[in-house]
Amino acid sequence: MTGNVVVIGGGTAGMEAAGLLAKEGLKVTLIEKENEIGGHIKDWYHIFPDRRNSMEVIEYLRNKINHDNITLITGNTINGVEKKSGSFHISTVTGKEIRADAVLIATGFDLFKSERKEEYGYGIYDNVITSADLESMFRKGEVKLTDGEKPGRIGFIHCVGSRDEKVGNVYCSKLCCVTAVKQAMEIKEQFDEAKVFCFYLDMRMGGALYEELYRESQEKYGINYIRGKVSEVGVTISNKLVVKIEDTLAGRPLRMELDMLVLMAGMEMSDSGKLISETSNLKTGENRFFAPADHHIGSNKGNVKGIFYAGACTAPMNITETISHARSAVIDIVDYLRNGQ
Amino acid sequence: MKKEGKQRIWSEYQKDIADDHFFYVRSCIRQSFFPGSEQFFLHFMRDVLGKDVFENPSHTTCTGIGYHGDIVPFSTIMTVIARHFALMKESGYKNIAISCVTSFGIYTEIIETWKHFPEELEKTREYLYKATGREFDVPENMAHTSDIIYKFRNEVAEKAKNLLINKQTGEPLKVVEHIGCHYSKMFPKYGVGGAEFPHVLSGMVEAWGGEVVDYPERRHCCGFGFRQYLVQANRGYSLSNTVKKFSSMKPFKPDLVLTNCPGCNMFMDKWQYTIKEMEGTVYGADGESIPVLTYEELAGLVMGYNPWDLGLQFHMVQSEPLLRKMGIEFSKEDKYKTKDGRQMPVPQNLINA
Amino acid sequence: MEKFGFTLSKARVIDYDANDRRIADYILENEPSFGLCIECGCCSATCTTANFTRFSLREFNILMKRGENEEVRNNIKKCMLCGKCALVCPRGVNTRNVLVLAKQAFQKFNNYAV
Amino acid sequence: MENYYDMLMQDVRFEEGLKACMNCGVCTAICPAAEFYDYDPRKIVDLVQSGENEEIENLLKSETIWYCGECMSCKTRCPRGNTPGLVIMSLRTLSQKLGFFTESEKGRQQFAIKRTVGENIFRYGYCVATYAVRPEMHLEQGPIWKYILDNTYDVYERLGGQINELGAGPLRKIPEDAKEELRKIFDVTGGTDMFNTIEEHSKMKAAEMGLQFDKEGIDNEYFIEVYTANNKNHTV
Repeated sequence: MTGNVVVIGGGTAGMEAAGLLAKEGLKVTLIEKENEIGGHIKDWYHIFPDRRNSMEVIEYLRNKINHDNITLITGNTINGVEKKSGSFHISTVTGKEIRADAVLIATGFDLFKSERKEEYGYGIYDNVITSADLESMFRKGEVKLTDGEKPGRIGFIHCVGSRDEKVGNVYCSKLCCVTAVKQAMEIKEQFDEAKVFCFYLDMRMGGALYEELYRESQEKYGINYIRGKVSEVGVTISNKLVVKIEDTLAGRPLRMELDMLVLMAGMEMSDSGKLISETSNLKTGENRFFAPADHHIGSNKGNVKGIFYAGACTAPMNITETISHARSAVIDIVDYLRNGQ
Repeated sequence: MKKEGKQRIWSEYQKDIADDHFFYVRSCIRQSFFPGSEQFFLHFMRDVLGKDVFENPSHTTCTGIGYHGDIVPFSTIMTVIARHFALMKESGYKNIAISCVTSFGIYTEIIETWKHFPEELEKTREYLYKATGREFDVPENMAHTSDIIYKFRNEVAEKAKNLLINKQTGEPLKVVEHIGCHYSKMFPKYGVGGAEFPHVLSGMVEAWGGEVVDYPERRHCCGFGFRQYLVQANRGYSLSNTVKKFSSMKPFKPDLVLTNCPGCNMFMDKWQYTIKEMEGTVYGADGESIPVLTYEELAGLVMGYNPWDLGLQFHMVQSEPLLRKMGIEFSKEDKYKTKDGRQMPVPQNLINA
Repeated sequence: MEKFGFTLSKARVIDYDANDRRIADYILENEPSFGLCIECGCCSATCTTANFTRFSLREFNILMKRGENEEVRNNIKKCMLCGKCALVCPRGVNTRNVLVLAKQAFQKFNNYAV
Repeated sequence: MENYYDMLMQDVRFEEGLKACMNCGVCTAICPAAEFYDYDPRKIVDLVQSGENEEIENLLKSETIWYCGECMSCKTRCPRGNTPGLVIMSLRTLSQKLGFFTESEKGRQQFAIKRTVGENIFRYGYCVATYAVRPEMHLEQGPIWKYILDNTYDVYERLGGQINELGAGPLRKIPEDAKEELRKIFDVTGGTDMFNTIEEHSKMKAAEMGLQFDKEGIDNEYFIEVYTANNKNHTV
C-alpha cells in the first residue's frame, strides 16, 4: 500500500495510529507541537485503574513509532490543512509545507485552566493545586504543602471545569472521578495519618475496574466521599483552606478546613485543535471538540473527506479508548486510500 | 496567598465607567442614615474634580426594598426605573450614577431582562407612557457611585492628607471590604473585578495605603435579607449572619470595615451594638468594636476633611480608634455642633466613645 | 436575651471541625463495612420506620459519620433493629450492627444510654 | 384545579431562574438562609421542577418560601445557570396573588412590609425614610438612632440634608406630581392590585384570628401580631 499520511499530534492517539499506518506501508509524517512526544500521559505518574507507571505506556508507544516509514517533526505547530484537487497541503507556523493523501488529527485535549473557577482560588491560595500538579508532585516524590509540611487533611473537588455552564463546559470529562479515586489512594499511601475527602457530584465509574477501584478506596484506604459541589474556598488566618459545600445527602450545609485541595480539572478541546478547526473548516460540536460524522458508526470521520480524527480531540477518552479509537482510525484511513471511501 | 492571581482576575473584569456628565440617583438608606456620604460624593465630583453631576429633584425610590420584600411586582419596578431613564433622557444625560447597591443590582437585572426578553422592554415602554406620558432610552453607561470613586481613586490619593497607615507603627491598616451581594454576584461583568474578588473597594484601599483582609466569610451576606430585617420577628436571621461574618474576620484584627452598600453599612455598624448588648461580644482588637465606614467617608478622611462634617459621629460604632491610628487630628468640641456652631446634646452609650 | 424582640439562631451548618467523631470512628473500627456505603438509599427504601415516620437511615448514617451526635441521639430510637436494611444493601454494609454499635458508643463516650 | 407550574411560567423571573437542576447543592452551601433556617434552596428547586401540583400548592402555603433573604448569592455559582432566588421570588408573588400567603406565619408578614415600606413609597417617595424608622420598632439601631430622630433637623443640616424641603438633596421632599406618577405606575403595572390583594387577605385572616385590624397604619393588633410573632419552629 502506498500513500502519504500526516498525523497531527504526538500523544497516545497519534503515536498508536502512526505506528499502525507505517506498518501498512504508508509514509507517515508525525507532527508534535512540543519538543517531546508523548502528550499528556508523559506528565502523569500512574494511570488508572491498575496504577501502572505511565512510562510503560510511553515506552510501548515509542517502540511503535520506531519505524522507517515515519518522519517525526517535533516543536512545530500546524497552521491549517488545505484540500487541493484530492490531496492535502499542511502548513506549519515555521512555513513548512507538507503534502498528504490523508490527514489524521490527533490533537487531544487541554486541561481546563482551573484559575477560571475563580471561587476555588487556584493561583491565589497556597495549597490549592490541580490533579496535574499532584501528578507531577508524585513523580518528583515531593508531595508537601508550600511551607514544607505534610498535609493532614486533603480534599479533592470533582467536576472542576466539567458539567458547569458557568465556564461553558456542560459535558462530563469522564476521567476525573476515577483519577480522584486513584490520587486519593496514592496520597493516603504516602500519608497514612491523613484524612482524605472527595467532594463529588456523581461517581461516574464507567470504565473497566473503576467501580472496583472506588470500593477499594473505601475499604482499604478509608477515603471519605461527600456528595455536593463545593461552592467556594476561603483561607483562615493560619492558612488553612475552608471549603463550603452542601452535604446534599444529609441535606445540610457543611464547612470543613483542609490543608490541601486538589482540583480535578476537566478536559477541553485543545487550543491547537481549535486553530485547525477554524482554519480548515472542520466542524466542532457543542462541546467544542471535533464533531464526528456519526457518533456510533463514524466517530473517526468528520465533515471533510480524507481528514480523520483519533482520540480525545473528539471527546474525553481514557487511554484504553484512545488506543482503540486510533486503531479504528487506521482502518478508516486505509479504506479511504484504497477505495476512496 | 498570591496577589498576582487576584490581579489576573481583576484584569478580566475591567468595567467601562463614564468620565463625566452623570445623572445621579439617591439611595433610600444612604441618604437617611449617611447623608454626609452622598453629599461628599457630590462635592468631590463637582468641586474637586469639576465634573457635571445632575440630580433631578423629581426622581424617587427605585422601590427596590419593596421589590425584594416581594410587595412590589417586577413590572412595577421596571416601570419606576424606566421613569428614571425618562428623566435622564429629558435632561440630556446618558450616564447614570447610582448611590445604592440594591438599586444598582436592580438596574442591571432589568437591563439584562430587557436584553433577553425584549417583550418586557416593550411592555415597560407602554406602561410608562400610559402612566406618565414619558418615553425613555436605556442609559449608555451605568455605574455605582463606588465605581466612580474607584475610577478616581488615584486622584483621591494625590490629594491625600491621611493615608491608611498606622502612624505609630508605620504598618498599613487592615481593612475588611464588604461589597454587598447585589453589586456583582448577580452579574459579575458589571462589577469592577467581578464577583469572587471584586476590586472596587480593594482598589481604593490599596491606592490609599491600606491592606485588604481576605477572611473566610468575606463573600457572605451582611444579613440584611430584606424581609429578614424589615420584620422584627425575623431579625435573628439578620443578626446571626452578621455575627457569622464578624466571627470570621475577628482573628485578622481589622482596623476598619469599608462598605459598598448603604444597607450593609448600617447593619455592620448597628449589629455590633446589638450583639454587644445581647452577648457582650466585640470583634475589634483591645475590646473595641470595628468602625464601619462608607467609601465616601473613607475618601473624605483620606483627603483630610473634618470627620464630623462627613457624619462619622452618627454611626453607632464611633471612629476615634481609627482616627487615632491614622493620626487624624479632630476636635472633640466640634463633634456635636450644629452647622452654625450651636452645641447639640451629646448622645450617650455609643460604642468606642 | 429577648431585649430586642429576637434571638441569635443556631447554625444548621455541619461544622466538621468542631464535631466529635468518636462514635463514628468506633463503629468504623468494629464494623468496617460502615465505610463502604455509596449512599444509594436502599436501606431507607426498605426501612419500616421510614415508611411511617420521618426517618432516613441513609441520612442518619451520614450525620453519624460527620459527628452530628445530637441528631443521632434524637433519632436513634426510631430504629427497631429489624435488620431488613442489611439484607438489601448492595455493598454488604451490616447496617443493623452499625446501629447496635452506635448505641454502645454513646454509652461509652457520652455515658448516655440511647 | 389550577396548574401552578404553568402559572409560575408566566413570570419571566421563573423562566430565567429555573432551567434544569442537578441537585449539586452549590446554592445551599453558601445560602445565608440555609445556614440559620430549616431551609434548603436545592430542595425547593427540585420540588418545583418536579411539577407536582399538590406539592407546589403546599409550598405556596408554607413557611419555607419566606426564609430566603434574596441576597442572590446562589446565582453566582449555579453550574446550570439557575437562580433559586428568582424561583423563590416568583413563588412568593404567586402565593400572594392566590392569597395563600396568610396560611403561614412568615407569609403573613407581607402585610407588615406593605404597611411600612409599601406606604413609605407613596408617603415619602422612598422605601425607607428617616422619620419612618421608629426607634421603638428598631431598638437594634441603638441610642444613636433615637438621638438622630430627636435632633433630626440639626443633624441633617450639618451633613447637607435638604430635610423635607423641595429641591435637590438628601431627604428632600418629593414633589406631589412625582408621587402621583409613582401611584399611576403602580395602578398601571399591577402594583396597586398587589397591595390590595395583600390588604384583603390580611383583613380576612385578621378576622379569622380574632385580631383587631385597621384600614391603615401600624397601630393595630394584626400588624403587631405579624410583625412580632415567632413560633420558633423555623430553625433546627
